Amino acid sequence: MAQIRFNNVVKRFGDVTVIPGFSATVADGEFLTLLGPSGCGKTTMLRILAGFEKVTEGEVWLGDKLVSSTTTHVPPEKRDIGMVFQSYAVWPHMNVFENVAYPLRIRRVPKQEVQERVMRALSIVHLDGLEHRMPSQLSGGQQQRVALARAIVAEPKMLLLDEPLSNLDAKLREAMRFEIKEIQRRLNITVLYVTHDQAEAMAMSDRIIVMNKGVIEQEAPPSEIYDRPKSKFVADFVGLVNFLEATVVDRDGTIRVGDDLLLKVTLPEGDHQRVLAAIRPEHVLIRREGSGVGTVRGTVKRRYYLGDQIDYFVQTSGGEVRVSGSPLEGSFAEGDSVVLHVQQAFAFPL
Amino acid sequence: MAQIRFNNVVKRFGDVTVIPGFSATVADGEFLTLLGPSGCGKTTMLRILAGFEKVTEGEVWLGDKLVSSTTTHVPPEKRDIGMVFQSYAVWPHMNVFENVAYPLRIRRVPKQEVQERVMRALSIVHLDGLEHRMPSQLSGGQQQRVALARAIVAEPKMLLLDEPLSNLDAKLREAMRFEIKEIQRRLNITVLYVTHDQAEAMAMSDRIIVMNKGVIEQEAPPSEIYDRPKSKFVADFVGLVNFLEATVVDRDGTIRVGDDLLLKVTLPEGDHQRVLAAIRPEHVLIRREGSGVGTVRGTVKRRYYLGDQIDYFVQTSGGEVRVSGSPLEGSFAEGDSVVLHVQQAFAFPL
Amino acid sequence: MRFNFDAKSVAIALAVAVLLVFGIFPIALLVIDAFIVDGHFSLDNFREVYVNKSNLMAVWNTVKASGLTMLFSTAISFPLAWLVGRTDLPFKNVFRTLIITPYMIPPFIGAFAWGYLANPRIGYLNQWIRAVFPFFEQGPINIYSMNGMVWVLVLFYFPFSFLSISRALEKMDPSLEEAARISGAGPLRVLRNITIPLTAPAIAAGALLVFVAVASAFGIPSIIGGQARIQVVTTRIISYVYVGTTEAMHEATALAVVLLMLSIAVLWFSNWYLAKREYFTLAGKSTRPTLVELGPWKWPLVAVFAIVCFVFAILPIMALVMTSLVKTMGRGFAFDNLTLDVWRSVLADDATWRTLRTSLYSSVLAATGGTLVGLLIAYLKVKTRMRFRTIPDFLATFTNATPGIVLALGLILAFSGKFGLNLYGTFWILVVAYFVRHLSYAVRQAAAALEQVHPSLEEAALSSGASWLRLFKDVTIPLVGPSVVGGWFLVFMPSFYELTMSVLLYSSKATPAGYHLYHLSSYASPQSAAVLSVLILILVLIGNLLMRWASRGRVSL
Amino acid sequence: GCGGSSGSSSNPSSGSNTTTPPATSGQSSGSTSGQTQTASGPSGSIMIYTSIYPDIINLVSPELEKAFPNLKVEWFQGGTEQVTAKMAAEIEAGKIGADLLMVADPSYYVYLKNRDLLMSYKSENFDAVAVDKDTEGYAYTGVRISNVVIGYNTNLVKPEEAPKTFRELTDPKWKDQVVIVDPTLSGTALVSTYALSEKYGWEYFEQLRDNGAVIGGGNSSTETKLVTGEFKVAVILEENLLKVKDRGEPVDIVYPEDGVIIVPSPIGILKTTQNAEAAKAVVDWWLSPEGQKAIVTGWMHSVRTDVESPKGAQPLASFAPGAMKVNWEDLAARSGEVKDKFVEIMGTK
Ligand SMILES: Nc1ncnc2c1ncn2[C@@H]1O[C@H](COP(=O)(O)OP(=O)(O)OP(=O)(O)O)[C@@H](O)[C@H]1O
Ligand SMILES: Nc1ncnc2c1ncn2[C@@H]1O[C@H](COP(=O)(O)OP(=O)(O)OP(=O)(O)O)[C@@H](O)[C@H]1O
Ligand SMILES: [Fe+3]
Ligand SMILES: [Mg+2]
Ligand SMILES: [Mg+2]
Repeated sequence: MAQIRFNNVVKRFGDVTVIPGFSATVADGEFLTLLGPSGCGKTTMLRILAGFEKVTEGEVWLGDKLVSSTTTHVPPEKRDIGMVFQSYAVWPHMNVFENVAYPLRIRRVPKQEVQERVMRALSIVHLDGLEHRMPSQLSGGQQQRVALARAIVAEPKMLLLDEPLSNLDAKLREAMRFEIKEIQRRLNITVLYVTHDQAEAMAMSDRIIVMNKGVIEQEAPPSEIYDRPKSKFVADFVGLVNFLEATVVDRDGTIRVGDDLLLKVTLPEGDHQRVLAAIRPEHVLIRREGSGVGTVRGTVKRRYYLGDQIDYFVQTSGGEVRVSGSPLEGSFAEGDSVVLHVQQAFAFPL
Repeated sequence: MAQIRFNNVVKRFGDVTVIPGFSATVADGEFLTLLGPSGCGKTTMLRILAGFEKVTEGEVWLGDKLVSSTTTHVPPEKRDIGMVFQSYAVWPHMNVFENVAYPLRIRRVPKQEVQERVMRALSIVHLDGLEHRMPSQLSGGQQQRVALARAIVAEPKMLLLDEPLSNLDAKLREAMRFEIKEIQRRLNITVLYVTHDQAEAMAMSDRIIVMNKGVIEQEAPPSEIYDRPKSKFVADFVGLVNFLEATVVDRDGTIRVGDDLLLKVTLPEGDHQRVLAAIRPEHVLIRREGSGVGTVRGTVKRRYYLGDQIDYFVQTSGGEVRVSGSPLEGSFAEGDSVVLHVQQAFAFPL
Repeated sequence: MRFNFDAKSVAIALAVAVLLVFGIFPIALLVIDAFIVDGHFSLDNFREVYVNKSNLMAVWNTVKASGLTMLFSTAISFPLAWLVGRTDLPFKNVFRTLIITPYMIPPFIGAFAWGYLANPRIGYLNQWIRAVFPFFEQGPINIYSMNGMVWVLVLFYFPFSFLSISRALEKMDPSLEEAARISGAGPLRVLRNITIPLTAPAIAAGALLVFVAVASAFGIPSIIGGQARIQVVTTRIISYVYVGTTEAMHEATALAVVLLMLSIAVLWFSNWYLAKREYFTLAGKSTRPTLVELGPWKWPLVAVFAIVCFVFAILPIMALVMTSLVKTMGRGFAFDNLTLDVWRSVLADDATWRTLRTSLYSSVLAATGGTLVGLLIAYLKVKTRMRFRTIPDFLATFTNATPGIVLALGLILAFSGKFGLNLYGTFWILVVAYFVRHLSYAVRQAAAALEQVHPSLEEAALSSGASWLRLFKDVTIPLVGPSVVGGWFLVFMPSFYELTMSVLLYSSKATPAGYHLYHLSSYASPQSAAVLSVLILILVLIGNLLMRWASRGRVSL
Repeated sequence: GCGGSSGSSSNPSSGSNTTTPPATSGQSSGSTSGQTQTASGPSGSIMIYTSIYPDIINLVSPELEKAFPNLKVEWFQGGTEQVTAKMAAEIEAGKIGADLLMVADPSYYVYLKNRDLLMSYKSENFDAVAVDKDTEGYAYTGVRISNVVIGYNTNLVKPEEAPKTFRELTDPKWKDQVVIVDPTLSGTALVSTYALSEKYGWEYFEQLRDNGAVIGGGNSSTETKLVTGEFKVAVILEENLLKVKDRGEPVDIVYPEDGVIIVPSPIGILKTTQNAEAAKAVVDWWLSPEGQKAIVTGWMHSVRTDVESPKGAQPLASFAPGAMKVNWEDLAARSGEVKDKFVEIMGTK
C-alpha cells in the first residue's frame, strides 16, 4: 500500500517557516507532480516524506501506517522508497555499476539477478557501456541518469523524483519520461514528482499540486490546472498568460480591456467593478483582419522565432499582449498592424 | 576583445577521446549556444575555453592571444570570464552575499560599490533578502541563482554558462533569460551557453552549434538550424520530427510516404531511390477533411494534452505521425479518423 | 612544457625546498655517513645492526606495537568521531575536547601516570579493584606488558585518527548517506558501505600517523616497555646513540633506516588503496546538514562517552594531580600527607615561565610553518597533476619516522655552520626541529581534507578571477579549515612539550619547557614534572577556550 | 656553534701563564679571590657541557661569577648520554661547542683521549685528587664520585632483612622485588652492569632476570619505583637515595659487601677550546675545596679527602677499599657489546 497522506504538515528551520501547513492525499499508484516556484518547499516535502526531515507539526501516513509525526519517525530505509536527489548524490567511491546495484545488494538479490537488473536499468537510462566508469568521469547528465537508474532498479513501492531530468536534453528527457511512466504503470507504484518543466508535468501527471511558499494553491488534474486555474498565481505559474486590467461591462460576464477588446469570461465571485483578464498566448489567433467580440487591433512590437512557434508581443489599447503564432500561418514582422482574436480568457479579482 | 577561436581542438581523457576535433569561431559580442546530447562534450568544451582542462591537441585563441595549446596555457584567472558551473560550485563556507561579492573583491572594487553591485545582481536573480543565508539553507534553484549572480556580477568579457537555468521554474527561467540577454546586449560580451532547453537556445542565440560525440554537426543561426537542418541528427535533436521512409517519385523533389502521402522536398545530393522524409509535428495541420499533395488520411491512436497544445499520434499508411494541434482548433478523440496536411518536410539519405 | 613562474608553483616549490633543506638534508647527511666506514662505502654498519638478534626482535616488537595501536586507535576513533561529528549527542563539544586531552600531556609523563594507576602492585586502579574484589592478590591490571603498552600508546596517539575522522565526517555531504538510507540500508549498513569508505582518506591518514608516530616514539616504550622487557627499535637506537661515539651514531642511523622503510611501506600501501577511488564528498551543491538523531540511545551513549572520557583523560590527569599533591611519595595519597608545596615551587620558579614562553613561541612558529608547508605539500599531492607529486609527502613521512634523537643529531650536523647555515645553539634550531619532526601531521590532515573537496569549488574561484594565492586563501584553506586547525594542534602540542630533541638542542638562550620537564623529572622530582604537565594542559585548554571565544566557535578543537 | 667559544677570541688574559686558583682558603666561599683577581682573571666566555644536576649549577653559578667576574660561564646540561650524543654529532660536524666537559662516565674520557680530543692539563689541585685520574697524559681527572649501591624501601623491608650484597639479589627472597637501572639509558648503570658482569659473569644477570628483577628505566624513574613501594629493593645511585631520603621518603642505603661500584666522574678540557686559560681556571676551581663542596651538596662524594662526605652517606674511605674494580679502557672499548648482551638477556622473558 502506498497511499500517502499529509496531515497538516508544518516545517520550520529555526525561525524560517518553510511549510506553514500542508495537507494532501496521494492515491496508491498515482502520479502526482509538485509544481511551484524555486524555493517554495518542494524538496522539503519530498524529504519529509522520505523521512530525512522530521515534521515540526502534523502527520504523514503511508497507507494505514503513521510514519512521521512529532513523536513517531519511521526511518527512511523502512519506507521502501526510490529517490532521485536534486543533487544526484551519486557515490563518488563506487563505479556506475556499483552505484546502481546498491539497492539490490541491500535487498540481497542474487548476484546473477543483480547483474541482469542493473544492466537493464542502465539501458533504460541509456548508459549502456559506461558501467565501469567512476562518477567523476561522467558528464552531468550521465550522473543524473545514474541517480535515476539507482532509484528505479529495486522497483520500490514509491518513487520520489526531485527534478530527475533537469540536466538531460529534450530527446533523452522524453525517452526518460516514457520509461518512468512505463515503470509506474507496470508496477502500479506511487510517484511523487518535482519538475520545473511544465510539459513534463502536464504529460505525465495524474494530478498536479501547485505550491506557493509552502502552501497548496491548487490540486487538480493537469487539464484543470491549465484550463481552470483557481488563482491568478496558478494561471501565471502554469503556462504563459497575459494579465490585463478590465472593466466589468455586464454581470453576465462581459468585460472590456482597454478601449475596444470585449471578452466573455466567468466572473470571479464577489461584486467587482474591475477585474484582471488573463489571456493565454495560445488562446489568441493573430490575423491581419477581423472584428467583433474578442478582437482587438494592435501593432507587433517584438517577434521571437522559437522554431516550432513564433512569439509576438503586440501592443493594444489594453496593454501589451503576448501571442504564439504557428510558423505555418504566415509570419508578421515587427511594426505590422494586426488583429488579435482572443478565443478564451479567465478573469480574476484585481 | 573576446573573439574566440577553436583550432582543431582535441581532448582525450586517458583512452577516451571526448573531442576528436573541434574548430569554430565565436565573434566578439556573439551569443553562441552549444546544443547536443548528454555526454557529447559541451561541458568539456567550456572547461577548455575557461582553462580548466588542457587541450590534448589544437589551439584556443582569445582575440589575438593564444591561450591554450599543447605548449601554452593561460591560467583561468587571467581569462576574464564569468562562469556558471553545471554543478553550481557555490562555496559552502560563504553566505550568499560573500559568494556573489567574491569576483568583485578579487577585482578590488571599493566596498560601497561591492555592496551595491552585489545587491543589484541578487535582485536580478530574484534573491533579494536571502543574502545572509548559507548555501546549505537554500533550495537547489536558489543555489543555482547564486551561481548565476556570481558569474555576472563582475561583468566579465566572456560568460560561460553551463545549463545555468536547469533547476529553475519556467517563469523564473524566462525572467533570467531576459536578464542574461540584457546584460549581454548592454555590455556587448561574448556568451557561450549550454542548454538542453530548445526554446531557450532558439530565443537567445545568435548562433547555435549542434554537437554530437564531440563533433560539430551544424553551426548556424537558430532558424537555419531548425528549418534547414543539415543532417538527420540535427533535425532529430533540435525540435521534434517524424521520420518516415519514402520513395523518390520524381527527381524534381516529389517523394511518396506509404501509399498515398506525396511530398515536395529538396532531395539530398546523390542518386537515391529511397529517402527518409522528416516532418515536424508543428508543420502538420490536423483536420477532418482534405486531399491532394501533402495530405494523408489516418486514425488518432493516442492523444496527449499539454495545456498550450495537444499532441496526437496518428497512424497513417506510411507509419505513425506525431502532430501538434492547437487547443483552439477543436479537439480530436482517440480513434477519430482525420486528414493530415503536411505543410513542409525535409528529406535525408536513408 | 613551458615552466610557469606562477604563484602556485613557486609556493609549492618553496614548501618543498623548506622540507628538503630542513628535513631531508640533515637525515641524508646521517644516512650517507652510515654507509661510510673508514672513508669507504660499506654496508658494515647495516650488517652489524641487522644481524643483531635483539635488534630484529625490536623490529618485530615495533611492528607489532605500532600495528596494534593503529588498529585499536582507528577502531576507537571512528565511533567516537561519528558520535561527535554526525549525531545530536549532547555535550559533544565538551566531549570532543576532553577526549583528546591525553594528547596534551607529554607521553612520557602520561606513561608515568599510567604506571601510578596500573602497576600491578600499588597502582591506584589495582588497589581500588582489590579493595572491591579481595580475591586478587596482585594486579589484576599489569600496565607493564605488551597489552599495557599498547593501551597507553592508543590513549596518546588515537587523537590523530580521531581528529581527522571527525573533521571528515562533519564535512561530508549528508545526501550521500541519505541516498543509501533510501536504498534500504539501515544506519549500520550505511556506515559500512558509504560513510566508512568515503572517509577512507581520513581513516588512512589517522592510521598512518598513529603507526609512524608510535614506531618512532620513545617515551612510552622506554618507560613501559623497559619494565615489560619489550625492546623496540627506538629504544635500541637510543642505546646506540648513548654509547656516545661517532660509530655508534652511524649504527643508530642504520637502525633508524628500518623505521623509514616501515613508514614508506605503510604510506605506499595507503596511497595505493586510496588511489583506486574518488572521495569528493564536499561538492558544489550544498545540502542541508542533517544530524543523526540518537533517540532513546542518546543518554546511554552520553554515559558511555563520559566513561570513555573519564578513563582516557580524567584518570591519568587525576593520577598526576594526586601525585603532585603528596608530601612524600612513599606514603602515598593520604590526607595527612598532602601539600601544595610542589605546586607552589613550580609556579614560583622563574624557569617554569621562561621555558613555557620559549616553548610557546617556538611551537607556535613550528606549528604555523608546519601547517602552511604541510598544506602546500598535501595540495601538491592531492590537487595537482604534477609529476612526482607524491614524493614530498613521502619525504615528510621520513622526517616523521625518524626518531627525535636521530633527527636532532642530523640537525646538529647540518646546521652548525659546516654547510653555511648556522642555527645550532639558537632559538631557531628548536623551531626547525619541531617543524621537521611533526610536519607530516599537518600534511596528512590536510591531504585527507583536500581529498574531499570537489575541484569545481576551486575552479569557480579561478573563473572569478582569483589568483591562485587568493583562491588558496579564500576557498581552499577555509574549506579544509577545521582539519587545518586540527593539524596545527597536532603539530603544536608535541612541539610544546617536546623533550628528546630539546634536550640536545636547547641552549641557555632558548630553553624550552620540554627541557624543564626533563630536568624536573630526572633531577628534581616526578611530582614537579607532574605539576608542570598539568600546568601545560590547563594553559592549552584555556588557549582553546579563548580561541573558540574569539572566533565565535569557528576555530577550536 | 653553540656559543661556547664565540667570545673567546678577544681574550685579554691569554698571555698570562700563571693562574692563581680563585679560592685557596677552602673555608669561605670565594671571598678573598674576588678582591685579588678581579682585574687579571680569565675573561671572555666558556661553555661547559655537563651532567651534574641543575641544582648544583644554580648553586655554583654565583660562586663562579664571583671568582671570575670577567668570565661568562655558560652551561649545557643534560644526562651523560645526551651530552655525549651531542658531542658525537658535534665532532662529526667538526664543531665542538664545549670548552669543558664534566660527564659521569669515565670511559668516555678514555674514548676522547684516544681520539686526541682532550687537552693535557695538570691542575694545581691534581695531586689532591684521590681517585682515578689520567696520571700519564693529564687529559682528565676525577671531579666527583657517584656510587652504585643498593637501596631499599624502609616501609617494606626491615634494616636487618635488607640485602647485604649484590649477589644476594638473585636469592628467591627477593623474587620480583628488585628494580635496576637500564644501562642503555644511564652511563653509571653501564658501569655497574660491566662491573657486575665482570665479577659474577653474565649468569648473574640471567639469574636476576629469572628472579623477576625488572628494569626501571633511568635512575630517576627507578628511584620513584623504589620510593612508592612498587619495588622493595633497587640497584641505584647512592646520590639518588641520599636526596630522597633527605626529603623524608622511606628509603635507606646498603653499601654492598661484595663491593660498591665507584664511578669517579671526570672533568676535562677539549683541545678545540678557544679559551684554554679560562677552562683551566675553572678546572682548578672545581677541584678546589670550594668546588668540591658544591659537589657534596649535590649528594655526591668529593674526590678530595679533605672534604666531607655528603649528609647521610658513609665516608668513601669506608667502602673504597672493597669497591669493585673497573677497567675503564676495557669498558670504553666494549660498551656497545655490554649493552647488547644486557639487552639480549633482560629483553627476553
Ligand atoms: N536550514 C534552512 N534555514 C532556513 N531556510 C531554509 C533552510 N533550508 C531550506 N530553507 C528554505 O526553505 C525553502 C524551501 O526549500 P526547498 O529546497 O524545499 O525548495 P524547492 O521548492 O525544492 O526549490 P527548488 O525548486 O529551487 O529546488 C527555501 O526557500 C529555502 O531557502
Ligand atoms: N575523466 C574522464 N574519463 C573518461 N571519460 C570522461 C571523463 N570525463 C568526462 N568524460 C566523458 O566525456 C564526455 C563529455 O563530457 P561532458 O561533461 O563534456 O558532457 P556534456 O556534453 O556536458 O554532457 P551533459 O549534458 O550530460 O552535461 C562524456 O561522455 C563523459 O562520460
Ligand atoms: Fe647518568
Ligand atoms: Mg528543490
Ligand atoms: Mg555538461
